[in-house]
Amino acid sequence: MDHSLWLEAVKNLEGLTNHVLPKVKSSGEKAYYELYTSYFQKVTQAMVEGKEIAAHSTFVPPEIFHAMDMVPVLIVSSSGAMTVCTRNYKDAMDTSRGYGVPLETCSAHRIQLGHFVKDWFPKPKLIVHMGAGCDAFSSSGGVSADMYDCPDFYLDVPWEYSKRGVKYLAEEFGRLIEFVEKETGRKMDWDRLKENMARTAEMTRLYREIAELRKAVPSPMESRRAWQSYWMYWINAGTPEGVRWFTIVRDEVKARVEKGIGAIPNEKLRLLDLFMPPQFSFRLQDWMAKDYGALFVSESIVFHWGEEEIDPSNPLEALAMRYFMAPMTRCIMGSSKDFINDSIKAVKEYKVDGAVFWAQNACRQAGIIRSLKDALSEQAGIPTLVVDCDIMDPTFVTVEEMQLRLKDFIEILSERKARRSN
Amino acid sequence: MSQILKTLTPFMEINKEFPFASPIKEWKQSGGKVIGFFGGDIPEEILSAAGALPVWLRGHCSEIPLDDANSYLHIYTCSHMRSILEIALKGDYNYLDGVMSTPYCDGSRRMFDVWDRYIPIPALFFLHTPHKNTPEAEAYYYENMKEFVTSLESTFQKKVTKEALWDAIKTYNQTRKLFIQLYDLRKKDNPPISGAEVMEIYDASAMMPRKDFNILLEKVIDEAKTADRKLDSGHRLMINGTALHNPEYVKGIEDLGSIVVADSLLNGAMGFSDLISEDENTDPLLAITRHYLNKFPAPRMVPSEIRFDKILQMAEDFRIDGMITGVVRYCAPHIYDEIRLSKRFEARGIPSLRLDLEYGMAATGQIKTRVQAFIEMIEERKRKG
Amino acid sequence: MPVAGIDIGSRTAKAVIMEGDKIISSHIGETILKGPDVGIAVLNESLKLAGLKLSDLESIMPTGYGRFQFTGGEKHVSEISCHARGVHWYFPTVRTILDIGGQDSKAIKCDSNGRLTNFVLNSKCAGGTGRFLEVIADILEVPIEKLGELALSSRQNISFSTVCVIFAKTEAINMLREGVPKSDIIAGLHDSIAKVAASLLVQLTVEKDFSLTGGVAKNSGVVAKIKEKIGLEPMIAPDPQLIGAVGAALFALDRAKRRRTA
Amino acid sequence: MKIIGIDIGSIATKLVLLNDTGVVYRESLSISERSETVAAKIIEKALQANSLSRDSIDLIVGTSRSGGDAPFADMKKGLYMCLFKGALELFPDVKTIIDVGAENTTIVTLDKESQIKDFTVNDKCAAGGGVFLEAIAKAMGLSLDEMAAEAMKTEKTIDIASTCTIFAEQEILSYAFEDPPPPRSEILAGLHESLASRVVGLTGKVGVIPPVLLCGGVSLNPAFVRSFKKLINAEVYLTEAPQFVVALGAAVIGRNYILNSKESPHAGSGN
Repeated sequence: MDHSLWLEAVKNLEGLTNHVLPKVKSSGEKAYYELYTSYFQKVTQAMVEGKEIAAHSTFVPPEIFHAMDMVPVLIVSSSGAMTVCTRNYKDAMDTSRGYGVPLETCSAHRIQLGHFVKDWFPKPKLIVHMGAGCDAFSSSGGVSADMYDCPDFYLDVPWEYSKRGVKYLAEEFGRLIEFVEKETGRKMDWDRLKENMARTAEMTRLYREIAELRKAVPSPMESRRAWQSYWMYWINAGTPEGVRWFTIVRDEVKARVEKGIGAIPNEKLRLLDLFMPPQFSFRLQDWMAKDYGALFVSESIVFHWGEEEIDPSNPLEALAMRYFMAPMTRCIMGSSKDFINDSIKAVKEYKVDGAVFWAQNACRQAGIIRSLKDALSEQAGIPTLVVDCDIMDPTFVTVEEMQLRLKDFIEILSERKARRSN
Repeated sequence: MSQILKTLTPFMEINKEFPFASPIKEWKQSGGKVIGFFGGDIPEEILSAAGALPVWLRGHCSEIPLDDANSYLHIYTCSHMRSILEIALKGDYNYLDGVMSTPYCDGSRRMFDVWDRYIPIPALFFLHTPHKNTPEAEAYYYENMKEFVTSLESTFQKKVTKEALWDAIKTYNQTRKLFIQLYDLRKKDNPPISGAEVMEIYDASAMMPRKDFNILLEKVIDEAKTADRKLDSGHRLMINGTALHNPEYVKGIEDLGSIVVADSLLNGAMGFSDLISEDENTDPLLAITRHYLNKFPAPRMVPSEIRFDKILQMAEDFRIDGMITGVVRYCAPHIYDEIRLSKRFEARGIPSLRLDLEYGMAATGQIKTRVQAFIEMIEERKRKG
Repeated sequence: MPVAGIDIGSRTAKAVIMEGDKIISSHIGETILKGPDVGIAVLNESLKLAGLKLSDLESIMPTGYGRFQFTGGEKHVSEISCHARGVHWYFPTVRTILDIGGQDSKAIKCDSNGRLTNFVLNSKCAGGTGRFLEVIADILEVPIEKLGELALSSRQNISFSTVCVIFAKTEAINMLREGVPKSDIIAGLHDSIAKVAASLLVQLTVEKDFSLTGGVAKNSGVVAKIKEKIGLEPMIAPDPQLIGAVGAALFALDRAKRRRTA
Repeated sequence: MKIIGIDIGSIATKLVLLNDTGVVYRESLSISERSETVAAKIIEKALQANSLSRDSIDLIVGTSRSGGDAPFADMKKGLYMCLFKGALELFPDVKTIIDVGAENTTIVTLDKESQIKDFTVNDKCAAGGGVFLEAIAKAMGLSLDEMAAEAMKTEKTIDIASTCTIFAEQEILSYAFEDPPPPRSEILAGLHESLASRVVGLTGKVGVIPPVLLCGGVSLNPAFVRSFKKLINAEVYLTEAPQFVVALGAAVIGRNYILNSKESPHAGSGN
């Protein structure tokens, strides 16, 4: 195993954190750097100490591994983060191409497989993946398990929310726990799982509270904070760190709302983010806010929860319910109706001027663009910009190319808004 | 190659009439309902028991411009789905009384949404399917099946009886048994039927009542058995990958000195290799549920080993010299499946080739070059023993 | 008696006439939309050069894109096998071949007899072919044969996203607009072609004696980059574009020999 | 009043000079250099041709499609705005504007009040502009004009299915090796039709509202226009200098700005 890349990435991340921390004033930003770095430090520590690591795809609940005293690590996002920290995009993607992964699949998964081909990824005790998100998510975990020749568990998820679906998914979580018990000889500590789920319920409550607070004009939250919250939720679900993060962000946002101040000084346009923006940089969003006062005030796929509550006393069902209520799974899984209705509702509740859909290279979720765009135009009266981009490859469409599209859109929205206010 | 089998003519005639072939026309004229489906693993037995004619939707057997479809389904959706949508947008699927799908793959799921929103269709049905064959999955799937039957019954105002279900099961099992017979003939040293011809049979099967189809298929088998037709086998290949329907694609491969003797296609061996239990003391719907859960799995099903073992077993039974996987661009399930499967073939000393395709393609120049070199490579390996 | 190998590619057609173990003459001609007759046209040219008539040939082996339409020849062989065979004739120790053609890039493995044992081709979408160079040479208004030289004078590393010729073209235009020197753009382009090639090679095992073929092998810039990426010095035949036709001629010799002994 | 509008396209840079009576001068330059250099050259050329000095120009309005900066301009505007204003200047009742440029096709639809209703541009992975024809012309050793002329010789077209330029090129090459190969004119007619069909397909994303203005450099190509008219199913306006519509729009925005600021010195929206 060659862990040098992982170690280098974590070192770079620590360096960045040390460099940034003294400069940032916002407590949210501070907490983000600390928690994000400590997540990877924990994995590094586990590697060094030989603690058992559970590699899992996004949406597989880390609460289970925490309750069984294992160190969870996300597969796709961690590979991606390590690549961002070392800027080895090309190397990771070329490696996976050399392995036979064609270009017609999403770069996040190509990078993930590149890390596994090169043995960069920490060797886990087991891999847990699930069919949430897309077919690449469903399949790439199996390829990774093949490469590392390690036991894997596929967690089956129903396509859409239903009572029957909740029951089935809860049973699947039960099977997952049996699998982990069998592979590791550990026993599930059910009390600990319940405690974890109580924290998850608390995190969810805070998450929803923040979503409510964000309806204020001017908007109290930076768009990068929204994405940070989303990642923090899935990295730290069920942990005290997770509760800490959401408390800090809630307090920050609430204070701003009470004082009537916005996250940016001169808010001019309120935008709705419809899909995952490129994950290698938030330069774009910062630039839009700074130069044009254009701010994403809500994100359909990460800030709209379903209505059902999570009951920690029945942890398996709680995990299933959380899965169905969580914003990303709610949008991407199931028919496009939730995605569309959430977005229409958001336009009204968050007083949105325009929407942006990030059409990720090779992402078949782009199949929803037409329906979403038409619905937002007909039922919410706002235009949608479709930006061609790539989730992880900064060279596919450059930041400058995206800026050009966004600039044109901002110009149209500004004219529209000026005309309406006249 | 020797004269084409005479009994194939009716199938080829039907295929020429795609997408509104005369058996469908006649069915409609006699007042029958027609339900189109896409995606995969559709329990046609239920649709048939509800009195409807199930039609497996596909695109044309040629690469056509997909400009209308592109404006509804982004180009990152595979051209298989966009080809079907193009036909629907042109109105050539207007004869359908309903459309059905499952959460089969990203493409089919988003296509169902587009169909729901933009294509005028009297009824839409969606059956939720699990990815596993655990007892819990079976229970979940069974309840979904029941729900699906109820929605069918209320839409068409017709009860789906046990008798009708058993009848449909027997009819569809008959097809499976016939295909098994046909494939047994392909195990011979000089198979009497080519892969391209088998593709014609599959294509036609999607557009006609199953009972009629069985009669015609039986005739093909009789002729294939008795006609003393021995195709010069060359090298024995298996085809795999995204559902493909163009016989010209298979013919292009075979014309280069090979014969396709087996497949692991969704619109091929995946559909007939396993029979539904005909034990009439049980619940027919449960029998159907179990069948679709446990049959030859598509790449979406886990654990993948079940599928890989089945394919490797076929490779052995049919004495395969090489495997060709056609992957339509952006078809994620097969992209990842091929990566794992080809490594397993390699381990057994069977070479494999991946072809990047667009739906509808015949074997074009570049494909031919790859296939010919692949066959030459097989030849070398054989020569050396 | 002399034999001929004809490699009818999508962009150019090449003919080679061989007798015994020697090349007597060869000719390269343009193919674009000229149709199946182009094979016979280049053959006639090379016959003229050799002072021979069609009837003097004992065997003609067609290969390449247009092989299916060529009549009057042997049962055709794929250009991939012909490449392996042709390279083996020049360099018998070579076991790994990288061919960068107009439309395809291929990595090929052969045995000690020059017989094909394995191969990988680029996916259609991947670019990294000769066409890639042509399109960019055109934008930069640099003659294609000057590309290599210019690239070697580059001072900074530029990275191209190699996915597609068309995208690379846009990228190149934008770079020009930003004032990036042409030499750097070309070097970046060569680098990306070498990367695609290297990613093909890693799918096979590279052995020390390896050869580079195809028109691109004449480009010193690409050769340098490939050397850098693979860490091996490629063996390059005197006219790398002719390799396929040479291989075809060797197959023609085999067929003729087999007939004589039969 | 003298206004210059400049459109820095992906390949060519276009300039329009506007005075009180209307367009007095147009210029186009195709050189691959820094945007500033190209702009400086084209402005210089325009000034010389009209015997004007830089000071006599009231305003230079620029738009750039490649995202480059436009330090030469007094005012910068986006592509959609310029296209929209330029088209309205030519045809006040236009409701759909389709600009087929070298790299991209841009479509803008207007509402009843003649304001921008919706807009779209082709997907990255589908060549939607003149470059598609150019690349193939190059590969075939023909000029664009020759290729169009040959396509016009026939009414029959052969389907070219590929949206990707490179795939289309291979598709065309493969026809040459068909036995017998189809007439070259039909292949070429099919090629033009394929671009037209893609452009018309793109209108499906915004919905065509007649009348339609077809502009951009590619609309000078008769074979393309023929196919476009056949497929669009709406009344089509053509204009004599279609590649200058965006530059014209830039100039019009400048003119309106000056007129507005004369009336009310505080108007600054550029409209």
